[in-house]
Formats: sequence, structure tokens, C-alpha cells
Amino acid sequence: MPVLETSPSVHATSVTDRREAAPGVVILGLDAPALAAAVRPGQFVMALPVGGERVATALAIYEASGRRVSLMLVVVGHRTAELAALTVGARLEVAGPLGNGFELDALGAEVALLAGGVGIASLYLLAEALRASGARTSLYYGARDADALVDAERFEALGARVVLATDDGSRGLRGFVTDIPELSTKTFEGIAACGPSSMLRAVARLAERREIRAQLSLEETFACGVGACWGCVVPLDRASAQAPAFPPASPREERAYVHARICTEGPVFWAHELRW
Amino acid sequence: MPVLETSPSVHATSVTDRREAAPGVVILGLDAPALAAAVRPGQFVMALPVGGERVATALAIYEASGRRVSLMLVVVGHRTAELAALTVGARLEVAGPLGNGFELDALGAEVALLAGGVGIASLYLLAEALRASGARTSLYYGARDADALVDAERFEALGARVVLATDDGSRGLRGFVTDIPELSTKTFEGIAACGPSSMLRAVARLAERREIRAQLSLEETFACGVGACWGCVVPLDRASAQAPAFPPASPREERAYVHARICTEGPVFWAHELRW
Amino acid sequence: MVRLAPSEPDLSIRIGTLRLAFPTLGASGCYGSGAEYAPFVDLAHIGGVVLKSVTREPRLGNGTPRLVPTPSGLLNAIGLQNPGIDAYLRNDVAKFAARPCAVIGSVAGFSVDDYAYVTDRLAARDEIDAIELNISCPNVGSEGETFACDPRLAGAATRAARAATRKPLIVKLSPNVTDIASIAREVEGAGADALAVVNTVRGMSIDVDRLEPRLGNESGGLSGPAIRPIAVLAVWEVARAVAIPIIGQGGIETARDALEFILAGASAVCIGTGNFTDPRAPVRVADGIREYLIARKWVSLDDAVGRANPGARLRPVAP
Amino acid sequence: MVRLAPSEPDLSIRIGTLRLAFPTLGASGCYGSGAEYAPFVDLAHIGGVVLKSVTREPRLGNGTPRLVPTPSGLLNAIGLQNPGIDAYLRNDVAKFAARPCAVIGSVAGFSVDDYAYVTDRLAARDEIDAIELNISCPNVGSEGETFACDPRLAGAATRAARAATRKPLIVKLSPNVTDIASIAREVEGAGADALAVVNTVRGMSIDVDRLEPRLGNESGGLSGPAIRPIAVLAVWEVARAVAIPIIGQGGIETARDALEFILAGASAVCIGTGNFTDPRAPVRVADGIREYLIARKWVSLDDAVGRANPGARLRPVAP
Ligand SMILES: Cc1cc2nc3c(=O)[nH]c(=O)nc-3n(C[C@H](O)[C@H](O)[C@H](O)COP(=O)(O)OP(=O)(O)OC[C@H]3O[C@@H](n4cnc5c(N)ncnc54)[C@H](O)[C@@H]3O)c2cc1C
Ligand SMILES: Cc1cc2nc3c(=O)[nH]c(=O)nc-3n(C[C@H](O)[C@H](O)[C@H](O)COP(=O)(O)OP(=O)(O)OC[C@H]3O[C@@H](n4cnc5c(N)ncnc54)[C@H](O)[C@@H]3O)c2cc1C
Ligand SMILES: Cc1cc2nc3c(=O)[nH]c(=O)nc-3n(C[C@H](O)[C@H](O)[C@H](O)COP(=O)(O)O)c2cc1C
Ligand SMILES: Cc1cc2nc3c(=O)[nH]c(=O)nc-3n(C[C@H](O)[C@H](O)[C@H](O)COP(=O)(O)O)c2cc1C
Ligand code: FES
Ligand code: FES
Repeated sequence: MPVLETSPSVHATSVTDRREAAPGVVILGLDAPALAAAVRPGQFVMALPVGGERVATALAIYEASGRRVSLMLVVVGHRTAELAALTVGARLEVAGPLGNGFELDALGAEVALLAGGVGIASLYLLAEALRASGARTSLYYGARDADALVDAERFEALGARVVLATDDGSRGLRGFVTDIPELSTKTFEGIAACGPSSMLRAVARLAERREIRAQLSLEETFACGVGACWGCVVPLDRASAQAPAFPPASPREERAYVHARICTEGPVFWAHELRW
Repeated sequence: MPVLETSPSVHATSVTDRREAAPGVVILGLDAPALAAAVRPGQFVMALPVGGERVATALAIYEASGRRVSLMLVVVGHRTAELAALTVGARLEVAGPLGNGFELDALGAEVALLAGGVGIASLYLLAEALRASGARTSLYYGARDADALVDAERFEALGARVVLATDDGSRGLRGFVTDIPELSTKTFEGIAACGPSSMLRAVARLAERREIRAQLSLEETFACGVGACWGCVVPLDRASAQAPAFPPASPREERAYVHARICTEGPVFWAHELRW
Repeated sequence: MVRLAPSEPDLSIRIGTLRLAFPTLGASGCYGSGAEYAPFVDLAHIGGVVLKSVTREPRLGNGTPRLVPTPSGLLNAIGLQNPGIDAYLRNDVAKFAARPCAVIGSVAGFSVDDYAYVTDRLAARDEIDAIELNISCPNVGSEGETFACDPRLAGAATRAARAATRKPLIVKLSPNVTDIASIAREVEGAGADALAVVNTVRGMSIDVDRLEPRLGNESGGLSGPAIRPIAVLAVWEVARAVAIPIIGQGGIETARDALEFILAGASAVCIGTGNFTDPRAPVRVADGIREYLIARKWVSLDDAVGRANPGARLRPVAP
Repeated sequence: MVRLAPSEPDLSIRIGTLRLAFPTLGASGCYGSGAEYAPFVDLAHIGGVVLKSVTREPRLGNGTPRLVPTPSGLLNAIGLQNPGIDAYLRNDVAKFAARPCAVIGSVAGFSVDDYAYVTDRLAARDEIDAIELNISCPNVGSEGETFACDPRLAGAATRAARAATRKPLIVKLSPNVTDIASIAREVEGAGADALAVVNTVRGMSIDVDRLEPRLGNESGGLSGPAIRPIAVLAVWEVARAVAIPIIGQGGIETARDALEFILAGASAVCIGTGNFTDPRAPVRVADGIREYLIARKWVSLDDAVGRANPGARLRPVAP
């Protein structure tokens, strides 16, 4: 993805609101006017740990409007637990906005959004922008179980068709989000997806099969989040790394690759440029 | 001090109330009925860290009545900061009651309590017990400045005479608590003190000079709090360690000493048994 | 290797002739004689306690502070405070008979002869089920070098202790070396029945207000979660180098922490600093290991030991 | 030694002929080329940046995951990803001319000749103010031993680089040794102008769900506050062994952390993982050091360096 012009900085925010959207999922509203004004869909922040001694946590910017941005926290370890425990009034510093977001223009007028788990957090601003641009949007959203599906109705409120899937079938289709039948039949001009890497690989295969360009927002363990440590790489087609082309010129196996930084060259990549 | 019979255990408590008694000083009320019933003046708990990864924190039991005990937190580092940030409803596990408290009977009917800084937290239950036993009590209480003097009026409410001192003179005498003139003149049958080690050494000298038996509650960095790690020792007269005697039989220099565990043989020791 | 699970997986293990009902022990110097933790855990539900190290002569230990909390860790410099082997045998050892778990004596020394002498005297007592050699002490004859950091000295101390007892002999290795595998091989060759991996990492903290080290002894040993990655790698490398059982330790607080060591190749684990975070840790850890085995339908620890370490040598541990 | 303070203490230091305006640097491999942190800190307010290590040949680096957070620490195994010295000189080095702070090139290698060759080519460039030798890479010629863990190899690499440049030469030591002082002495004797103390501690974390090490490379290097006590002790011991300046590092997040290293004997500090906790760390640390000097009425870092370490050899650092 081409580098967007953003100037990140450390924002001293305070928690304005806190909502437990599901068991183990907390949405924190932050007073952060400069960040709210600067952010583009698909960008993220590094949330600095309150007491130090841990590396900052990469978090998508879930919502942004007026002075407020929000973060969606899925508690999986110490850092997400500490952040999810913050209460209204607590102070939190976040560095951002960081990374290159989605390329809105390249998605066309009929868009499939695919979200797996916490990946949903990266797609709300995109869905908002798509609605503003007049595109028709469908959200395919999968999670562990019904409880773990967060805020699907907020996407519906944006005018998106919403189709759900759960691992245990407790809501929507039983199975993976990429198994939803209409994904193999319905016509789309573009796909944007965010979720665990196994899901994104399935999305890449689907996109390749259907010859639709897909933008994938990747997850990886980050340390710096700003391109300094080279800890967050993904193999990228060497040719694409210089001059992205679609469809790929040479068969998958022969292509040389480079290690690109997800935090800096991404987190959003064209599926066909990845050499997983 | 002789071993008191208590049977410590881990108490699963929740925060019932929280009060900022002074800048950087928080009093947490805990729902802990079994602990409240078992504790004796001068005992402490080990507060287990909420997210693990740190050793537990030694804290005096400040108040105890009904189902409630309270802890007084002076924020000096990570652990006290984490504990002080707990809000009402938060869960906290504490192991206790631990250690040997004050020997009430040995203090007599005219008692001087000396507190330095957070040492005040160890003396409130003792002041209550002394009032119940009919003893006359004076509290000599020193702190950095007026702001750091916490709850002196609560001791007054127990009928204690309260005399204050601050390092900067912003309230009470300017200087150390042991410099308060009437400590050199007034008649006492017993002294009980808690505070930083420099203060306790001054109390020990005062007690020796005035030939009054003093019980000192010592502070040291604890790890286990239960006598298992030998990390918290103080040199103790070897003779005293077996059979405490007053006044000491041999001159200070000739006495052999042992390293006694503050958490287990203490935290309260007779001043004349210490071989600092 | 995956078999059908009976109702309860078997957590018991064997180290030489020593049988432990659980793979979780209290670490030397951190668990007293076990009695200190009896109010918090049923000692019948831990595998054993490794006693505080004892030396030939009595030692007063270091001055204070002896402890400094550090980020996710603890520095200690106790200085081997102990009454010396004579008084220890006279006053303390008889009490250990009452423990409902294994009791492992820990021997420290400053010469090869110390290790032989103290092992001989301590191992002779029925209350002691096994001996752990704490060889992380400076050797007075060798420029302050510690036994555990020199393959030759480590081997010599092990051989001397081996000659002094037929009880199970565990030798405790230090992480303060470049190649722990070479030390492990030497100690195995010298007759050890098992290895404890690892002791504390050397460290220091300075008080910037008082302009001096915080510890009375200046430097000390770092323990706790901070060193866990260092200890897990040490177990991983030792498991590839030797075939005798390994008792893993260093920063274990939870069952998942313990399982990192077990999957790397440890047959059992010691919990030291973890007790200071939660005095119920050893039982909680054993419970969690049991749940993990059940969830995977594994029937004994044999199914787990070394499972993540393809290069680990096989070491059956189930009795 | 305490003198009357002027309005502002002098934070600048000298390492050989290298002058740093501040005693705080971005650590190699953690600070990119400095530009990555320019949105967060004014690079004119840090002493310098140590670039990511470069090797003779291009390296793709390790597979992922390359990072694993651990308690108060971070495991990394990047695998020295870099374009190789040719492409580096062609495409990257020219950009460093714009940095308003010192730029220190970092050289890694797998043979003595590598160190000589890459040092020679990199040091020849005007954009590079000094060379740091990263000798903590496994030496393929010597059974995976790293240069930094063997005094003889450490000396050889240093001598080779010394012969290749007259620019200030910093050699970075590894903590994965028993006696870091002996390595430091050897490296000083071989002509180093300064020592970086210390690199990461070897470690591993195992994923107990997937039954394999979390890092793509299996083992990696532990950094962050977890290792600070280990690093402070290393500086303390090296400061007693050699007279050349020391650049301390390992877990520094705050000015008080940095001062532990300085009081132990370091003249400057590198901040690596601390940037991942707060990208403003290097400037915040320098500000805090200044305040500390002011509060003590000390006029320069000379008043602080080694102040808590009575055995430290004198090393004047103020220009
Ligand atoms: C660009 C980007 C955007 C992101 N956006 C979001 C977001 O909006 N919201 C969000 O919640 N996360 C998001 N993440 C992921 C988030 O950064 C990580 O989940 C977070 O760093 C985890 O930190 P932690 O300390 O809580 O967990 P860690 O301790 O770092 O654990 C990380 C992983 O280890 C495993 N793990 C740790 N402990 C356990 C355990 N006890 N049992 C099983 N597994 C365990 C889990 O797999 C877990 O995911 C994003 C990541 C990236 C790169
Ligand atoms: C029997 C007993 C009873 C106690 N009762 C109480 C009580 O009731 N209330 C209470 O608050 N405490 C009490 N304490 C003390 C308390 O246990 C310690 O203060 C606590 O363990 C500190 O933990 P921490 O992690 O917050 O600080 P640590 O990080 O452990 O710091 C400990 C010490 O290091 C120094 N330090 C750390 N960081 C800084 C810094 N940034 N600047 C300057 N100095 C620093 C300070 O001297 C500080 O006291 C008691 C101790 C004992 C032994
Ligand atoms: C306070 C303390 C005292 C210790 N004393 C001893 C000892 O006497 N002998 C010994 O072999 N190990 C001793 N150790 C090391 C522990 O037994 C253990 O190997 C080490 O701390 C790592 O495990 P942990 O992180 O679980 O504590 C001690 C550790 C601590 C923290
Ligand atoms: C992600 C990462 C990459 C690193 N890469 C290098 C490197 O290429 N060369 C080097 O000499 N040190 C490298 N280091 C080590 C650091 O420069 C530093 O010496 C070490 O991390 C200790 O400092 P810290 O705790 O402040 O990070 C790296 C460390 C990290 C965390
Ligand atoms: S997280 Fe450091 S380069 Fe991406
Ligand atoms: S704190 Fe462990 S013995 Fe006192």
C-alpha cells in the first residue's frame, strides 16, 4: 500500500466512556481530538502501558468522531487486561495514528468486508467511509460464538448487509466466515478483511479464485509499531514491493520475496502481493 | 516477642470503600470477616498482586471491625501504586494475619505511641485495644509535612493525646518525632513505635536512656512474609533470642547476635533485644 | 503416543529411586522446611520440598537488605544463613520426618571436601529422601569461581557427593555460563541422578539516592518471571545434552509457566519466588497441569515431558 | 568532587574522539536509523543512534514470530535482516547525513574477516561517526559459539576491526558469559575505544497450546526491564576491569534506570526496548538525568560516572 501522509505523535488522552460489549471485550472511549481528526480507516495506535515495564500494545482505532476515538479490547494477556481494567477518567497515552490504512478508492462500489474476531475493530471506520462514498457494503463477520460477536448491529445501522458465522453455530452459519456460501457467488468489486492469519489466508485463496482484489489487514506481534525494530514482517513479493501489479506476473513458487514490515508497509496489504 | 496463636490463610476480599487520606495515601476498606475477627494489633498481611508477576506486598492491618479491615497505602513504587489504584468492587487476595503483634499487657497503664510516616497504620488497632484496657495513651506522630499526617484526629477520637511533628514544621513541632520535648520528661510505663528504621533507632536510644521498655515494629523488604526465605532479618541478641531479659545482662559490644526474621519473630521486637 | 485417558491422569514421577506424588516442589531457600507454607497448602499435595542449603560451618548470612524487588523479579542475597551441619542435624532434621511429601536436603560448600562431608552426614539421616547439591557457591580454592560455572569443578563436586551417598543426587546448575549443556554432561558423567535447572541469574540494583547497591551484599541472584525465558532455554538445551531427569525452575507462577519447562524437557518443577506471589502456587500449578493433561487426553507426564523439544533425549518419568 | 553548579549541568560526553551532546542513544536494532522516531523525539536532543547491524551479505532474517513479550521483557529473534553492506552503502547510508546527532554504524559478522571487511567499508563513509562491533552472532566457524563469549575470538574480531578504521570503535559485549570482565579486558587490549554493555540475554518461550517455541527461530535474545539487574551488574564488573568508557544498556526506561548504569560506571546509555514502551524515552531520560545532576549540584556527568562503584577505574568523560 502506498504511504499515506499522517504525522503520528503521542496523544495524552483520558477515558471518557467504557462499555463491556461482550465477555472479555471492552470498548474504551478516549478524549483525543487531534487523533480523531487525523485517523484514516485501517490505521492503529500503540497504547503505552500505564506503569511502564511492558511494550506498548497495537490496537486498531475502532471509532472516531468529534473529539472521541474508541479502542476495542479483547483480553488475551496482561496488557489487554490492564487496558481493559481502565475506568472512566483514567489517563492513557497512545502513539498514532500509525500504519497505512485501506485504499478506499480501490474497493469499488460493491464491497465485501470480512471480519474474524477482534478484526471487526479495524473495519468500522472503513464501513463508515464506504457508506459516505456511496458504495454498497456487505459485512461477513465470524467469531467463536454468539457472545463474541460484537456490535454487528452498528454495521447494520450504517446500511451494511450483515451475515454472521460462529465456530459453534450459536449464531449465524456454523463454521468459518469464509465458508459463508454467498461469498462464492455474489459479485464484489473489492474485498477488505481483518482477522487471524488462518482466516486471512482463506480470504486470499477466495480472492484469488474469484479474481477479486483483496486488501488484508494483518496481525503480528509488534514491538515498536513505527518500523524501527523489524519484528513484524511478512514475506512480500519482491516485484510488488517495488511496483505492485495485478494479477501477479509469475507463478507463486518462482517469485522472490522480501520481508516487509507490517506496521509500516502495512498493516493493510494486497492479498496477491503476499508470499505466505 | 512470643508467638501468638493465629492461623493465617488467603482471604478473598473485595474493596468496599476507598479514601484518599492525603496526597499519595489511600485507605482501602476490604470485606474480610474472618480476617477482621482474627487480627491482633501489630499484625500484617501480604497483599497478593492482582496480575501476578510481582511479589506480594507487606501491609499493616490498619483498622478491623465487623466484616471490614482496612489497609493504608503509601504509594512508593509499583506495587503500592497498583494497590492504591484499586476501586470499589475490585477483588484483592490477602494472606494473613501474619507476624506477632504488640504485647499489650507489657505496655502498662501509661503508654507512649510513636509513629513515623506510614508507621501510623500499625498503631490504630493498638490504640483501640489500649483504650479498651483502660490505659492512658499519647500519640507522638511525625511525618514529612502537614499533608502527610493522616487521620491524627481518629486517634484523638479514641481518647489519645496527640502531639505532632513535621520535617518542615508545616504542622506541630519542626523536626523528628523523637525530638518532641515531653518525650524526655513525661512518665510512661511503656513505649510502642512504628516507623522508618532511623526513627526506631532514635526511639531505642530514648527508651534506653529513660529505662522504659519499648516495643518496635520494624520494616524491611519482605518476600514471603511467612518465615520461609530468610530475607527480612534483623540482628537480635543471642541471649534474648532464647530468653528475653531486661535490662540486658552484658554490655552491647560483647553480646553475640543471631539474625532473626522480622516477619516471623517480629515484626514487633523489644528495643533492648535488637543488636543494630 | 496419545492414549485413551482414564478418569485422572497420573501426575506422579520418579527421579532415580525417588518417587514424587506431584511434579511440583518448593524451591530451596524459598520454601523453608515446608512447615511455613502449611497454613496455605496441604503439603500432601506437593511433590516435595527442597530444604534451605546447609553448609559445614554455621553462617550468619549477609547483612540487610537481602531482598530487592525488580521488574517481574526479585534479587536476593541471603548469604546461605544456616546453623551449620552439626546444629542442623541436632535441632532441625528430626522435624522433617512429619512431612507428607518428599524432603530433599540441599548441600552447599566451598570446597570439594565440603560437598562430600555435608552430603555424607545429611544423607545418612532417614528424614532426608534425596540430596540436592547447590554448586553455585564460590570455590575458595579457585579465585572465587563458582563450582557450577566450571565443568571440572562441577564434576569434582558431583563425584565427591556421589561417593558419599547412594540416595538420589540432584545437582543444581547455574545459568551464569555460556554453555550449560557442557556442564550438564560433565555432571551427568560424574554420577548425578538428576539436574535442577536453573539457579538464580547474577544481578545488581543500585540505589540512586544513596549512591550504593541496594543489596547489603552488593550483588545477588535474580529470580522470578523475569528470568523464565532464560530458564526455559537452559532446560531445552540441557534436555538435548543429557538423559537424566531435569527439575525445571525459574519464574514459575502458573501451570502454563510450568508446562513450558515440562514441554522443553523437565520432569518436575520447583517453585520459589512464585510462592511469594501466591502461597498456594505449587498446588494451583499441579491442578493446572492435571487439567491440561486431561484436555489433551494425555494419561501421564510422560506424554508431556520434552514434547515441544524434538532434540530432547527420552527420559521416562512415570513410575 | 562536588562543585558549585552553574545554571545547567553539562550532559555532553566524549568517547574517544566521538562527542555526544547527550548521554542517551537509540540502541542498535531498536531505533531504526533514527528517522522512525523523529515524529516523537527531536533527534537533536539525543546523543546518537546506533544503526541496525549490517553484514557482508544480504540477510532475509528469521521467519515469524520474531517477537514475544515476556514478563517485563521482550524476546526477539530478528536474525540480522539487512540488505548486505553493498546495497546498504548504495541505498541507505547517504540518508544518515541528515541526522542532527551522532550516527554509529553497527557491524556484525560470522568470521574475523567479515568484521574487518564490513568495518573497513562502512567506516570509510563520512556519514558514519563511529563503529559498534556486534560480536554476539553465532560464529559459524566455531560450533555456534559467539565471538562475544570467547576472549580469544572477541579479541581477534576487535583487532581486525581496529586495523580497518581509526574512527571510534565500540565493542558490544554479551551477558551470556561467566566472567564478562575477562572479555572486557581482552577487548580493551585489542584496541577498542569503548564497550557497549550488554547485548540481550539468551532465552526462549514455549507455546503450550501449539507445543513449540513461540519464536520462529526457537530461541532469541531477552531485553527490557527484566534484564536490567543483570546488565547493571555487568557494567559494575566491567567498570572495575577496564579504563575505557562504557555505554550501558539493558532495560532502561527512566532516568533513574539510566543512573543505575551511570553510577555503576557507564558514561552513556543506549535505550532499546524502552522506546517500545514510550517512544519519547531517550529525551525523557536525558531530562531526568539533568534534573538529578541539578538536585545534587553536580556540574557534569563526570561527577556521576562510577560514583556508586568504589572499585571502578576512573574514566573522565566530559569533553
Ligand atoms: C495492527 C494491529 C491491530 C490490532 N488491533 C487490536 C484491537 O483493536 N483490539 C485488540 O484487542 N487487539 C488488537 N490487536 C492485537 C493486540 O495487539 C494483541 O492481542 C495484544 O498485543 C496482546 O497483548 P497482551 O499482553 O494482552 O497478550 P500477550 O501476553 O502478548 O499474548 C499474546 C498472545 O499470546 C497468547 N496467550 C497469552 N496468554 C495466553 C493464555 N493465558 N492462554 C492462551 N493464550 C495466551 C494469545 O495467543 C495471545 O493472543 C492488534 C494487533 C495489531 C498488530
Ligand atoms: C510489616 C510491614 C508492614 C508494612 N505496612 C505498610 C502499610 O501499612 N502501608 C504501606 O504503604 N506500606 C507498608 N509497608 C511497606 C511496604 O511493604 C513497602 O513500601 C512496599 O513493599 C513497597 O512496594 P512498592 O512495589 O510499591 O515499592 P518498591 O518498588 O518495592 O520500592 C521500595 C522502596 O524503593 C524505593 N523507591 C522505589 N521507587 C522509587 C522512586 N521512584 N523514587 C524513590 N525511591 C524509590 C523507596 O525507598 C521505596 O520505599 C510495610 C512493610 C512491612 C515489612
Ligand atoms: C530468597 C531466595 C533464597 C534462595 N536460597 C537458595 C538456597 O539456599 N539454595 C539454592 O540452591 N537455591 C536458592 N535459591 C534459588 C531458588 O531455589 C530457585 O532455584 C531460583 O530462585 C529460581 O526459581 P524461582 O524463580 O521460582 O524463584 C533461592 C532463591 C531465593 C529467591
Ligand atoms: C528487536 C531488537 C533488535 C535488536 N537488534 C540488534 C542488532 O541488530 N544489533 C545489536 O547489536 N543489538 C541488537 N539488539 C540489542 C539492543 O541493541 C540492546 O543492546 C538490548 O536490547 C538491551 O537493551 P534494551 O533492554 O534497552 O533493549 C536488538 C534488540 C531488540 C529488542
Ligand atoms: S513492530 Fe517494529 S518494525 Fe514493526
Ligand atoms: S520475608 Fe521471608 S522470612 Fe521474612
